[in-house]
Amino acid sequence: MTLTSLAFYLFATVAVASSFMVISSRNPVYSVLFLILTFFNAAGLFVLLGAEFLALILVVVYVGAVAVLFLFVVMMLDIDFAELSEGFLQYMPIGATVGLILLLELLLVFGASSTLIDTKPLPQATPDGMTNAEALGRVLYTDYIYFFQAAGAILLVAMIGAIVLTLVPSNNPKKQNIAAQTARTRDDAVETVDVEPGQGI
Amino acid sequence: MIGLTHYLTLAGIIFTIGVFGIFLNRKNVIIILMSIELMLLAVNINLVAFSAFLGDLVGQVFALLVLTVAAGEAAIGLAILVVYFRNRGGIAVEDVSQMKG
Amino acid sequence: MTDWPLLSTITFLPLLGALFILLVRGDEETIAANSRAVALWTTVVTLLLTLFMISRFDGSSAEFQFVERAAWLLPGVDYAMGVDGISVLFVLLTAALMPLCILASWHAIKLRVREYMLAFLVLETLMIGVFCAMDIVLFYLFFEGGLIPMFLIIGIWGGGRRIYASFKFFLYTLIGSVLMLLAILYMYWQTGTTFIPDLMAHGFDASVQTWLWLAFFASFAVKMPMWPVHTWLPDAHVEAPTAGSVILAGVLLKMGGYGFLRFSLPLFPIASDFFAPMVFAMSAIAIVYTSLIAFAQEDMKKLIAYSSVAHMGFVTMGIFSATTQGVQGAVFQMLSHGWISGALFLCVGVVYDRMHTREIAAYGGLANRMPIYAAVFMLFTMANVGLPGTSGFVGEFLTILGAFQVSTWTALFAASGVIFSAVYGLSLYRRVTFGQIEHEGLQQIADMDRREIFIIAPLVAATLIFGFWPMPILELTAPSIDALIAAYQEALAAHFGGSQ
Amino acid sequence: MGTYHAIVFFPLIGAAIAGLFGRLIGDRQAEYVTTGLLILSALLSCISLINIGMDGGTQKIMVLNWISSGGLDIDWVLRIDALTAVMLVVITCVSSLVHVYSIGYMSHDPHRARFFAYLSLFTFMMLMLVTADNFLQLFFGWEGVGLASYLLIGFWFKKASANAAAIKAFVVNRVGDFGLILGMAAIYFSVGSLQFDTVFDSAEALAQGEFDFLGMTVPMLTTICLLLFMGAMGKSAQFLLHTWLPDAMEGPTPVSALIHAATMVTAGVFLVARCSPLFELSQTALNVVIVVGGITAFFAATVGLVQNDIKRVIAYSTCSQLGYMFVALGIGAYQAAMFHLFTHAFFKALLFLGAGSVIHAMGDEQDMRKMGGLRQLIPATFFMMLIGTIALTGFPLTAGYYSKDAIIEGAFAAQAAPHMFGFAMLVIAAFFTSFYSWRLMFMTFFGVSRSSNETLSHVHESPPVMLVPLVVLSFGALFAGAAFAGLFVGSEQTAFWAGSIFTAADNQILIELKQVPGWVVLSPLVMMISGFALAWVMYIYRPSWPSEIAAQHDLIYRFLLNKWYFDELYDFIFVRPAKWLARFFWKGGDGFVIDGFGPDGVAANVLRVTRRMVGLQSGYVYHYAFVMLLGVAGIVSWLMLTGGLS
Amino acid sequence: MLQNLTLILPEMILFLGAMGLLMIGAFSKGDSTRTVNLGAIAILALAAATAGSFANNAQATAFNGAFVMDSFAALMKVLTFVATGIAIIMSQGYMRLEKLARFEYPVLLLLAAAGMGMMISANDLIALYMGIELQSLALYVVAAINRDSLRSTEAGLKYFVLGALSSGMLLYGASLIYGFSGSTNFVEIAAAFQPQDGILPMAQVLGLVFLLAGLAFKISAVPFHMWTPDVYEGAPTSVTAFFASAPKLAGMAIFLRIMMTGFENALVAWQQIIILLAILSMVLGAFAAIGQQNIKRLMAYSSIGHMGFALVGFAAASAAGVSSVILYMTLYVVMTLGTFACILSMRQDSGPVERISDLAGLSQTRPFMAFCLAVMMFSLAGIPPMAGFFGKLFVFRAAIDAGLYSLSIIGVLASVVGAFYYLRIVKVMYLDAPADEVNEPMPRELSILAGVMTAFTLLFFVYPSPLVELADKAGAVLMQDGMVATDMLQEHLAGH
Repeated sequence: MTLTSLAFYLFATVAVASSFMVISSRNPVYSVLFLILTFFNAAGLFVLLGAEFLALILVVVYVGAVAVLFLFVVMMLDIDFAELSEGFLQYMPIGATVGLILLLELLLVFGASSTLIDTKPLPQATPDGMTNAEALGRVLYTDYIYFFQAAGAILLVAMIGAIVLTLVPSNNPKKQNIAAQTARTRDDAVETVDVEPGQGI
Repeated sequence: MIGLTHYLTLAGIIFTIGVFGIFLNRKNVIIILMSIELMLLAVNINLVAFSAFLGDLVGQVFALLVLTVAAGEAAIGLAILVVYFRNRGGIAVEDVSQMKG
Repeated sequence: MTDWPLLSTITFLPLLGALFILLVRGDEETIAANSRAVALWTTVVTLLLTLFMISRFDGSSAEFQFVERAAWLLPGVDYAMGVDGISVLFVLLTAALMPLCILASWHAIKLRVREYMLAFLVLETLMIGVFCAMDIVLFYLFFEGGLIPMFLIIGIWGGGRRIYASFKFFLYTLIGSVLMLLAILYMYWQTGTTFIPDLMAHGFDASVQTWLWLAFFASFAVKMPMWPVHTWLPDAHVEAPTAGSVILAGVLLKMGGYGFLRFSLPLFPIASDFFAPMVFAMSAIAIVYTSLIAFAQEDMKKLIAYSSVAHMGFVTMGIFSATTQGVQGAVFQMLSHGWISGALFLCVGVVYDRMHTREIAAYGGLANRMPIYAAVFMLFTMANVGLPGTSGFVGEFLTILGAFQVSTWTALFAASGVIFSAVYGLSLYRRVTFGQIEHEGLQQIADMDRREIFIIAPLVAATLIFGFWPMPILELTAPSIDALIAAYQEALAAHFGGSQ
Repeated sequence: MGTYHAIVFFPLIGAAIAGLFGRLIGDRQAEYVTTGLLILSALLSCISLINIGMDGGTQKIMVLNWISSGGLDIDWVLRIDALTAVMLVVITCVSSLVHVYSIGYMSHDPHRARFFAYLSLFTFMMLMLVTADNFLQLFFGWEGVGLASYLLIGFWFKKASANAAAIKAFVVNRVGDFGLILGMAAIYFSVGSLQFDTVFDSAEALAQGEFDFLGMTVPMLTTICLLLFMGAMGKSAQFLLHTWLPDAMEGPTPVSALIHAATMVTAGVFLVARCSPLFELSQTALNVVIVVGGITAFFAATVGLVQNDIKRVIAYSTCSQLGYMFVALGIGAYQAAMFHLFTHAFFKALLFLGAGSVIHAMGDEQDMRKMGGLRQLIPATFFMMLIGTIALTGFPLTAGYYSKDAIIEGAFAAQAAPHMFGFAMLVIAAFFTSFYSWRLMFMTFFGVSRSSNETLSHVHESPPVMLVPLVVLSFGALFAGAAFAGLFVGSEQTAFWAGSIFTAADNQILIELKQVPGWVVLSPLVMMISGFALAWVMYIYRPSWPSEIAAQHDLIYRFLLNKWYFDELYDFIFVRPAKWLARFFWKGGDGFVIDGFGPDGVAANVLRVTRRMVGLQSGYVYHYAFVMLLGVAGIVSWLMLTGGLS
Repeated sequence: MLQNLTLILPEMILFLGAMGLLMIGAFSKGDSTRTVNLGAIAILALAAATAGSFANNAQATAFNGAFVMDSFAALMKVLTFVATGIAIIMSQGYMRLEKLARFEYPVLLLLAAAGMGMMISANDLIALYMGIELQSLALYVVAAINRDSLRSTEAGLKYFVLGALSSGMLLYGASLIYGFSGSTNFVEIAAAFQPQDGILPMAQVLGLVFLLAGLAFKISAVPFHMWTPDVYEGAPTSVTAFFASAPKLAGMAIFLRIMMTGFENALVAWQQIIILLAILSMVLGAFAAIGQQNIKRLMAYSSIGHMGFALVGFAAASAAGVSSVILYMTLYVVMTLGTFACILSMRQDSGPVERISDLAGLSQTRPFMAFCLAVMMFSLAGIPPMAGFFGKLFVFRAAIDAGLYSLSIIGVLASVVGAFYYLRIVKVMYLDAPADEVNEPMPRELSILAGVMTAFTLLFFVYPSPLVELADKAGAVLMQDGMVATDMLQEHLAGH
């Protein structure tokens, strides 16, 4: 067993185990943490596959942003940790059966089909003399500019959407009016009144 | 020797776990969102593995875009979840059933 | 022949009238009055145009006449109109019954008059279109389009169970016709055309004919209606307003028979021949079975409706006997049943308008107070029974004659209908008009007024004139029917000759 | 030319005037118009009979083309030959007398115009029947008289029993028509025409032919004849289809005289006589005719023995006499049948009208048990009735004697088994005839009155307008036999009928019947006398006997009184099952099976499926996701299992 | 590069327009919703016109074959953009009355429209995915746009969760296709996806199934339809109107394109699936709608059923089939928008009403609206001479031509069952006594729209040929694209 294999099995086992924990932990906070763990392991696998840039992005974007966002929300929503309901156990067998059948079918097919690619000599995805990031960058801004821009549009939609849904405009925003403030004179602010004794204003 | 099949199998397992997470989960919706992330991760593993074994960068580009979109999707999903929580006061999956029939 | 598209004019004139009604403004009373007037005049003008068309119709030719053809939907699916000796009379029947229906609804319909007249005018367009269409897709368009106004007529202005009846009517007939649609599409795929004369010339494969025939049969048998898919008819008839029943019995049922003649026999002769025994069996059952049921009815309209089913049994029997007498008899029977059953429904309408019940038991002794009504009702009862000298007899006899040549068993059962029709017809008449007046409400019942007599008079005339002298109709239809039978026999000969 | 048009269409014109404008012109005028037109028609008929009698031959007058469809070509044609001419005379004469009589009889009825319209309409239809040149026209008249009969029986439409009787008459007739229609269809099928001459010309060919009928191969001619005879049975109230005739007495009495004695019921006889070219060639059919006729003669006579309603007695007598006529037809003595038809018309109309007169006198009382001793009170009526009775019983030299004896002798002459059966039946019937006729006379006119004094005080002789027709008819009843025997069945018959009745070459029945043994000739006379004697003993000499005998033989008495329980039998085997079937088909067939499994059932199932489908839509996201997964898994599994994706 | 930009001009217009409007909305003082709405409509019109200008162009690709523009795409884009525009017009009044009027809504719709344009023109799995996501994200947001309503947010949540699941499936399928074909381009996929020894490579078939499931979700074909009723019901009505129209068009367009060009050689595999989806959709659509009380929910099932009918033409997998689907979708969108124009007008003083029983006696209280709705219902039921009948006529024609008899028979029978619930609405409006429920007058823009749609539906039969010809042409072009793929396959084979 080579080191690569060892690394693969390590990452793979941890990834599967932690992803299972994601869906089975009682506490959503743990789920998020296990999700992060899964991502780390996946990043490791990416490195094994020679996709360093993606591995990095996965850690930076996912763990750094998305998973933390999850964590925020979980904390913010203050959800009580419900027990597994009756329904879960009731539907577990049939759901699991169907899922496992599907998985088995997938694996069966992969086992039969992927040998074709497996046996090929391994060409480099990243051209020689170039880092993975550089290679990606070269195609991303040229051949795949269309997709890149589309991704931008999607992020724009996500932004607008998040704002539309969650931004609560305040009814009386306290804004500074600098011009008005600086243009204020003493006369505007202070009035001298002669008060007759015993009369009041 | 770790071949493509290994990666595909791994991705298949994670994908299935993600799907399981969606329909076996009764606790709260946020787990479902995480399950979706798992599914997308599985897809990414697939794509990167293919990219590697095909010697073709397209898979990685695709994976990159999936990551980007997944981030956007997560943002929208969480936003919807938050507004839903505001209305309902909870996010238990079984509560999300006002409309049926 | 002029170039003026006469048939299209006749067909779409009522639609124009309908649009005109839409434009009527004013308070409710004014709208009602004007709607009635517009509807009446539209139908009358349509009738006049139809008469003009018939006067220009060459009765000695078997060809389609006044043919119009224009590109329409797809290559081979054209807007094509034309009439031959078979269809021209149905156009006339429709055009002639419509003014009577409008008149019959003059006072009976008080609510939503505008919509009512609209529905009738639209219905007229669709009905005439069915008989004029020379393209089968166009035919289907009109054929099924007619469901909408009829659905509304039954549903809005009908009786107590109108909703059940209208749904039953609509869905029952729809389910039959959708299968026909598939058959039409198949034919189009095979031939690349839906122009009826071209299809007739095509000659479908024998095995294909079977399926196509069945699909068409599903549609027409329901429409006809044949046993055992007749159960929508009693409900529809009972609940429909009088004029609705008249049109239903007078024209809509005829579409099925017309369809058999226009499509089943000429397009699928081998299948028609193959299935003829089945049709005979169904016809025979229809005649005996529904006649018996009619006997047990307690509702006047239901009784007449069941009797219609029995009479349509004669029609199917005659058509599939594929003999000149049989087919001519069937055509004649359809036309004659058109005005006889129409008149019977009008007769029911006359008393219904006065008493608001169709229960036979609620009447009795009407002859005491309503001699004219009794006489008219007697005439149409006898015509329905098939007494010689009325038009009801000619068709019945010819169909029996035709059927006898092909199947004596069928003729036997059909002839037994002669007995049954007398039983239920006369017992209905007796229970309604004879005896003492026993119901308090009937003491002051008035005889038919001038409007009612005016409506019924043309039907009386038609019944008697064509009873004694059916030749105009027979002569007009003869060339087309002869051509039809000849082509049919030829196709059969070719098939059976070829297979040996 | 014009004459025949006039004969046929005058009654129609009368009917139209009286029917459509009766209320306009008044009852009295309607009566006069119709009666006048009919008398004219009758006179013309008599003239034409004389003409025909002189020159023989057949005239055809085309009126209008009626139906022509493919090979079928049918015209409205007036066909006048000797057979028609005889019928014309019978119809128009009796009808005009009945019209006249009705003026008196119906004088208190509020709907006289309608009544006369019906009467004239009936006459017209009857004339159409007898002048028909083809089966279809005959059928028109046939059904037309049925209609008129229906209208007349039900004339008093307020009376439930009259309405029931009217429907019964029409429906039972229709049973016969059922056969007639099939017969016509069979004729057209085998000959290709319905025109009499064409059909008769191919009779020989038909006799050889066979065809497939109801899955059996049957001889053509016999089948056709039997089907036609079925029609005749219905119209002429023969055994099994006779039940309507007694009930038809619910109609006004003149109607009974005209329709149910003299004319309509004889249409069946006319039909068979008209179709003699066909029947003559089918011995089987003829045998059936004999047997049915014989049974009818016997059966109706037995029932007539015990009836108490004066009109019913005569009605059963009519039925019985029709049986005689059919036996005559069956033995091939068509002329004799026509002769009896002719004479019977006179004396039976006379009896009915006389009975009407009695009823009129008794204030609408028809039960003979409430009569008696009327001889002195209404002597003229009594006298006329007496003439009718002796004519009916076949008293020598009266009309009935000639015609009836000819039939009885003819039946004996042929010697074959069916003929002998017919003979026996007729002889017994002759005895019964005599008995019930005299029973009627004795119960009505002799003895002491059994009616209330109140009724008796109103008894009065009928007005002249009613008596005159009686007188005219009684002349016929007395002398028509002697006067016409030679023409109808005697030496001049061949010339007289002039081919309008066909007899086969070997059919010499009219000659043979003169050569029967003496006891045969005497037998009717003996029967008549013994019948009279028995009636005298039972109703004059020992009036207590009838009830005693009835009590002793209760079973038989009831059997006869209830007309052999035919109505009950029919009710049991036809009417009730039909009603039951009707309801069964309606509720069970249409309601339960067709609607239940058809539209309603489908609708219910659709709703059930709908509920289940909607139930799937639970609102839970995980269910939805699961369904999606199930979809994918299902499709994948399916594709993997079906495997061969080529 | 210039050609690239020319071809994506419609999408660019939409995207840039959306950003421009976003600026206007964000920086203008006061309520700018109306301006933005009008701007959005104008931009959509411009985009539609631009797309329409490609109608007669030969097929052209951009961005290394990732983006394709042909007359099929042009037609579908025009329809989609117009439908989106109409949805915005219809939403104005409703959103204002419901206090939902926000300038972001039209912007999101514009972005969704851009996504739909990308979908329609996608010729590459990545382009397909990006288009779908751009559209879907916008749709998730607008479904939940009534953020104070539990039902709206629930709709958004359900839509999102299930949409994400479907995206996941689609992506998983796409990854497999990519991996085993070696390319994401449809044409190259077609070349690589070929039967070997008469058997299709199972791994690719597996990918196809997942991909197909994702696409079926977009057009809500059974069993991937489950979100539809709930989302239709929960989302604000004007959003539902939009959901029922434009996205269906776009989804069907990309579905057609990918199957006809990318998986042309896998016909045997996907045709069976499409047939299955068609049957299930027609049957479920027909049956499940019967019991509905909420008209929006009913329309959801109705749209499921109609997708089933469109899939019947799809299953024929012929030029006639494609053109029939195009025609069917066009007519469906017209009828649906017309129907929603009426549904949007259902208001009481207290607010919008959605129950079918609220329509009772509408023919007497609001005859025009009742008439329009009745015409739409008969048309949806497929009764001639309404336009809907012709849609059915064409799809069944295609199916019959392809020999799919059982499918056709099941289809027509389902249409009869479906006719029942459409009739029920007519019954409620025309046959029932007025309940005096709907009492607000019909807004002018809605009545104009409803009138136009009704007139189109009613009079389509008079002169159907222009639309039929357009659809025919588009269908032929798409099939030709498929042919191009076949040619490439041939070359590919020849190369080996």
